[in-house]
Amino acid sequence: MSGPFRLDGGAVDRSRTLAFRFDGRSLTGHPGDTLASALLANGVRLVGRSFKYHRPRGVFTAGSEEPNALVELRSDAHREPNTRATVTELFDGLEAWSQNYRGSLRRDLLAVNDLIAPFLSAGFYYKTFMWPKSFWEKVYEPAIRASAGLGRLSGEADPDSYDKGFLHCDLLIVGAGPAGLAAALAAGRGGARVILADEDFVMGGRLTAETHEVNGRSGADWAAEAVRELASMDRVRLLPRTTVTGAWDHGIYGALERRTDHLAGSNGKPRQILWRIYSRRAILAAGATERPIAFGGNDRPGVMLAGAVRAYANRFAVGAGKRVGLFTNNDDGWRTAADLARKGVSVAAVIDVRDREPAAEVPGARIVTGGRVTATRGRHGLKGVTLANGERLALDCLAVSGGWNPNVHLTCHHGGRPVWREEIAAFAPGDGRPGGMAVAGAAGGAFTTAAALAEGHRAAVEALGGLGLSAAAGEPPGASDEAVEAAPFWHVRESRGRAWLDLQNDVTVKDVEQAHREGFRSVEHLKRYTTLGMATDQGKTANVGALAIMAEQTGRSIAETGTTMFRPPYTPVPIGAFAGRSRGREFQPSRLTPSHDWAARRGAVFVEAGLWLRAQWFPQAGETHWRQSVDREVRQTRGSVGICDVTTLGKIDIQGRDAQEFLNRIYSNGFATLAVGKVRYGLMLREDGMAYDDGTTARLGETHFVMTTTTVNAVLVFRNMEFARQCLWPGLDVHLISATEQWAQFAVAGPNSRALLRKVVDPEHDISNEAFPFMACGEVGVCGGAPGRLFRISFSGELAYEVAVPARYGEALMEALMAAGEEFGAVAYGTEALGVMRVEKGHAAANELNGQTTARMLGMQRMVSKRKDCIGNVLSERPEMNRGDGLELMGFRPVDRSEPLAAGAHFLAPGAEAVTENDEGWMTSVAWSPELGHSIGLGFIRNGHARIGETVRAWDGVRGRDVAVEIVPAHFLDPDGERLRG
Amino acid sequence: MAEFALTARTPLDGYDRTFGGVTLAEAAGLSLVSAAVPQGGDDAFAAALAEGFGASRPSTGEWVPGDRLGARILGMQPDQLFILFEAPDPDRAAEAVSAALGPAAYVTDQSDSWAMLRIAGRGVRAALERLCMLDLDDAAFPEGRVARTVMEHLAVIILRDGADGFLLMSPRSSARSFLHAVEQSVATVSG
Amino acid sequence: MLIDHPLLGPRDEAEFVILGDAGLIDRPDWQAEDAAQLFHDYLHLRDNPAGEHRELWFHEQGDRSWLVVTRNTLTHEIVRVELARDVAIARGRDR
Amino acid sequence: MRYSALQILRQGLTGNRGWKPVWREPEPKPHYDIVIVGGGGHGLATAYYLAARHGLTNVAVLEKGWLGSGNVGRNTTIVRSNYLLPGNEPFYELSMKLWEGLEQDLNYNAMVSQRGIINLYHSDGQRDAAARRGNAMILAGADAVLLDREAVRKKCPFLDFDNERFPIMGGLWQPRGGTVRHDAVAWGYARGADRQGVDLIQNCEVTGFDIRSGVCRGVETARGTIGADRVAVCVAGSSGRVMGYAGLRLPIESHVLQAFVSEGLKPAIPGVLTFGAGHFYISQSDKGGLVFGGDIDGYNSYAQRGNLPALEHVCEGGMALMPMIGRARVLRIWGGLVDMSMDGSPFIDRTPIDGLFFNGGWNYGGFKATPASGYCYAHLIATGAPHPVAAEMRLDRFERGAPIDERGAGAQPNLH
Repeated sequence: MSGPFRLDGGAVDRSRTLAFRFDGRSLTGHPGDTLASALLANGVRLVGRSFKYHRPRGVFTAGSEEPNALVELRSDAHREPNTRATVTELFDGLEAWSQNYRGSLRRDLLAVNDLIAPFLSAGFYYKTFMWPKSFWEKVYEPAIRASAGLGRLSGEADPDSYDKGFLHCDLLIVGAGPAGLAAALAAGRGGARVILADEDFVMGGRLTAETHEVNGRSGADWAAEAVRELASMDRVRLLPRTTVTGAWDHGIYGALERRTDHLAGSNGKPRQILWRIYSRRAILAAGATERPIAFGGNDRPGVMLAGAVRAYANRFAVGAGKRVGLFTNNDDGWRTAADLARKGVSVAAVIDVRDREPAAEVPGARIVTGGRVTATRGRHGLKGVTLANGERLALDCLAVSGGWNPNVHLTCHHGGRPVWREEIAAFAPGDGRPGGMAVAGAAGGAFTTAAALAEGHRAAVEALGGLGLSAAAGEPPGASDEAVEAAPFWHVRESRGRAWLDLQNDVTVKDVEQAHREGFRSVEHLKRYTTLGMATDQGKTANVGALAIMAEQTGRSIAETGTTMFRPPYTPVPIGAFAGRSRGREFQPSRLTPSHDWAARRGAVFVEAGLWLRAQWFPQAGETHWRQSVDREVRQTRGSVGICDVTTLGKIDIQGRDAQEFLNRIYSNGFATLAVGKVRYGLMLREDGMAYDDGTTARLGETHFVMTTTTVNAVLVFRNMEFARQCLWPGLDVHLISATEQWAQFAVAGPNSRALLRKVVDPEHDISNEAFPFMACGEVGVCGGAPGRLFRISFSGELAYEVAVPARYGEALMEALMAAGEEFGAVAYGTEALGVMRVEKGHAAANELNGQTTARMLGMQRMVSKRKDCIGNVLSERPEMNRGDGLELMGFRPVDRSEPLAAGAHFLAPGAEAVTENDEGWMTSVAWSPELGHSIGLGFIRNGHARIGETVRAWDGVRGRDVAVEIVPAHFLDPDGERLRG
Repeated sequence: MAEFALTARTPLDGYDRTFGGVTLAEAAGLSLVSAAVPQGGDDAFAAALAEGFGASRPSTGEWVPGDRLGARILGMQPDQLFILFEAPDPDRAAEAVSAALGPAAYVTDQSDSWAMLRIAGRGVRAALERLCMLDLDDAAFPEGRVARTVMEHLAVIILRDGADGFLLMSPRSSARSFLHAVEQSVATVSG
Repeated sequence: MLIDHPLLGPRDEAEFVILGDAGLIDRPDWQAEDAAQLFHDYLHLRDNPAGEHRELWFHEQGDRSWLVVTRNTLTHEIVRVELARDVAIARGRDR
Repeated sequence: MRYSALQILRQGLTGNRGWKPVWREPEPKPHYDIVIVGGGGHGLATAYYLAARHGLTNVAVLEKGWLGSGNVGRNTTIVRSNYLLPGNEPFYELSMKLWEGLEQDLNYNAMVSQRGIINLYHSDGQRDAAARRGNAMILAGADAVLLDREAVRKKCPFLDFDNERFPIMGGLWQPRGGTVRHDAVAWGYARGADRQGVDLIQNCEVTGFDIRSGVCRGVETARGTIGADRVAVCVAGSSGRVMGYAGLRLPIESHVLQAFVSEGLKPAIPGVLTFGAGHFYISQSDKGGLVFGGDIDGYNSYAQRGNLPALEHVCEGGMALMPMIGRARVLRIWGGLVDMSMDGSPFIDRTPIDGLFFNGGWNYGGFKATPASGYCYAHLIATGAPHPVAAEMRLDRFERGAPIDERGAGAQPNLH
């Protein structure tokens, strides 16, 4: 027997003993225990401290609604704060620590807050800490923050993994109590695809905790048998340890399955799985949650919910006390007394607020009808209670029942509001529930086992009927209708001392009264002002009582007072579970170029470009700084020849009788005259007239074009062209398909590029300047017949080509090009050298084409044709976008050539004060030009072309620099482009 | 004989591995060519498809076998189909389809755009339910169905070609991320 | 959300990209007298009803169809899904 | 009743029975000089500044629900002035300065907590953009510091610097940025306005305008017609719906923005952090909850709730950036109704209808703007002229071709 409070019977496996530690103390329990039941079995009553007043607290419930018994579970990086002991399955070696105290749990220094509680009432912090002004930041707030929160994060990366999954079913059943099991049996026997999920590790719901009979046998046995039958059906999926946390649109539910939380370790498997369940119908059979009664000192360890005390006795074979009292307003509460008595636990007293005959025989118990508990005593645990009639009773546990609240939460996730039902004195599901959702059993306010079984069965039959499927007919399982009569009773007015509503956040009846006094009377104001229901339990045991008290205060009914919104998740879900595998390197896929492995072997340094990894530069022996590598790559390319993998550029294959007309409308410049075998540079505008992408399009045949886009915009351009094709001009015969992945493409640039390519392109193709001039393109054979494409285009400003082969040949072609280029000292160059060369040529790239710039700003106004319809040309005419003094893309060089430039600097006139009014533009891109031997930059500046030769300041306050620069044209080398035509 | 020769490399380097009851293997040696149907050319296309591949045109979301070159015709978009087949000369796959369909279709070679992975065996669906949003139940996604969808942020074409067999295609550049995702799912559910 | 694709049946929202108001199909005539005003209104003054809204979704991770989805913005209920190409043709768009 | 430590002491000793209501619950009068439609943060701030700065107190604020039930009660509480464009930055810097004096101004502690905000950058391009932005901030009188990777590591050692997909290169830090207790802002402004005689009328939905010959003379409400010389609308996500009553179409769409709060945890995160390679930002509240969010769902919605893909996307960003939060649990998820504009920037302007003013288009950034929005809106309503720092926030800017497009995303609300 593990622990002095362990009883006979129950569903724990006494044949095995599990060792665990709480606050360092070694204890034992059995399989089938939760951490809470094992602690109670060992007589551990003080398990934590409350949030605000640091009051001693003990286990209060036996479920996920627990406000008090929160622990830090496991150690080091596995530490899991705020974990409910009441739903934590015991495993061998479990370690847990109590939370939220300074010093020790028993001697918590912050318990001083409780002594000054009168000055910490609702909203006190809004009314002070304001003087002197500076003290808030320096003194008050740090003090408040220091006491924030309950448990502690480990501060280390979560060492466990999480997974996601997708399930489809005809019928999702939430909750495997009597209603859920009856529904699942009916649907399963009818052959439907069923998913039955329950947050507990044992299915059966209250049947596991009660002594009711179903079909003439114990409820627990019947449930176990039902689960066995369901497990044998291949269209039925059982998900124990799975909480359906949210109802999303169109029958989609989120469910969290705890896969390894009941084990000592996850040994490499996902700890939890977040299931996205696509259901055609759903039945909410989530049961109900018991609510307490508020009375003086009702927060002491030992004061528990009556249903929980019953569950601990019946299911876990644990007596929550040696001398137990019961305080109830309903018949159900009496069952606790009866069950405990049957288990041999001494029931000292039953106090029923109702003035009526006892609802059950409780041998040896003092029966007080029309009674009230007004106060409790006991520092770290209950020692006794005082009644309104002055009577003092010695008790170590007081079981309290204020009635039951249906678990309506999921019915409200689409904005539905629960409705108050007087006859059950509780909120029940109202309208506006998620489509396809039915409610059965206690979740709908049907509190008896018989009603739950019948409703579950009927709900399944109706749900399947609605889908044109048949559920098994026949009768639902039978059970007797137990008495559940209740008289609404919320708090004991005669209470002495504070009466708690929200145990975790320390919200008392007085706080609600004060909120009312100060005008915070709507339920949302009440919640936000007092923090009622905002703790980790979301006020599952607190809210309704508080609403009732607010209703008393305002003189309105509870129905008129209303209730707050229930939002997902039903119970809290780890952030890691929502993220699944997407973390670290798996956060986003990596796209690799065909020459990636080759570049890696060459020791290339890679850089992210969208999802792509691109070679940034290729360090060589002896190069200690990236600039050395980049300068060499640029010099070698401009001096001889360089090779760069440009596969990442978007490529779109465009075909159709109207492909050319289509392109003419997509690009702002004319494409109506592009000849077969030619390439043209094109600029794209958004419909608002702003430039957003550029690239080249080659005409391979009468009806066949290949477009390139920038790397970052490839997907967006394709999407927009599909929109134009399907929605704007559906009559055009044009077809699109991405060819980005199909072709490995390499830029071969520099004076020796033609000579190099002559060794690679098959000899039957004449690539002389005459036969294959600038902006020519064509299909060629490569390295002895491999299919290839050759484009005479240049980003570097040199004589240059781009050559493409099917991606499977990409790595081989890179090697071939390098080998062929050996005699010319060919270099591979990366994105940095590419960037340097494009800045030297004044080509716009992402920093200039940032979505905020017009063709005019880029100096491309001549590329916006006014003689045709194309996306964006009408709105590009808007006046503010065509001001004479607008921003223009210019080049900049430091007056003192030794000064480096920095992108992001703003332009100011010499001597001008550094204020927004004097801002004349900004530097977009900079580079160090090996050919010029100094820094150069591109940038937008007001009225730039008229100011060539003028000196301004590149002011970079955020980096403490201020450099005099000269405005020059935006191309630093070969302004007339002789090189690329050579 | 040219001075340099190009050797081909497949996206998954011939990957082939078995986990418990599930086999993962790169599907190599297949060519893939897209065929777009010119506006107003549906009848001509149907005729050409019957003539060239002995297949009737599948509707979007379905695939049908042809009677030569092991061809499978995939209905990918309302006006675009994929032809998956064993090309006599992989370097001339698009030409082969052009030859077969003539002017009835605009063709584009897609063979190198996709990494192709065949996944088969008991437990295949247990593995795929960790990746795939689609309902792969026999009734909902029987043999003969094909779909483009997304798995772990990656575009994937999934084609069912057996009771326990699927062909997965994902873009070549992210093939390693894709393989990693599938491997992880299979490993998690097997053993 | 699930979008009941007219060709493919229900598919998860995650496969789609939304553009917005289906009014974007009705692109004005660039040569109209008041083209500037028409294009301004077309692009910037879109329907934004609290209720049924016709909107454009692109099945990017699917069959690449643009769809016109009629969806209630108060409840997210989807009452109709059409191929945008059919809608565009019905609204007189051609070449 | 003036709030002070002494007051708390006095009340505490007498059982906290002496506290007075923070605002009256008046019946609407038949006519006001100014009627403000919308009792959210911006509406209440506008009423407060009309009274406090312009001496206009014959003012009513009409709220269809409870005061502060708009986005002021449903946001991630971040305040910052780290904008790029001259049409925005001076406005947000004014807002920041008003935040800094708020407690004294209102005699209400809204817990303005300037623990700083860091926008991380992950590429050279993002660094250049951060520098450009930082410089723009300093030019406008704000504070900005460009941090390198090591400086970020020193402040936030828990970020993923080892197994990262998009390496953290550094961040743009605004030390004066931070968070504010959002509900208290609404309550503080409400109390301040009420104390100066402004009528705050709850559960009073506006159902139409009284417009005669192009002049707005009042509003129709659930509680009858209320006359007004000037009607000022600021209803955020309901802008389209409400201005529709006046027959006006707006360059605004209503979208849902989800936000999240975790269970209470001991302090783990300094200030506010924003991921530059994914949609994720986070701070920690004075109660210990991790408050975080990301991108909007993307579709038009008035439902005030979103869906799983957007939620999972945000958490993926969080785990990529700071894997230590994996075991922290999401406690509450809510959806804010946000008024996304065509360029991601707001409007504070008159309308073509005389006497009818409009304030909206705050996208997901309205909370930080609350003080300046109220201040500038009050200025416009009282003087008839736009406040200099809000002079660009005009409804006609798209016709003129002068959008204020911080992201360069164009006329596409769900991309801003």
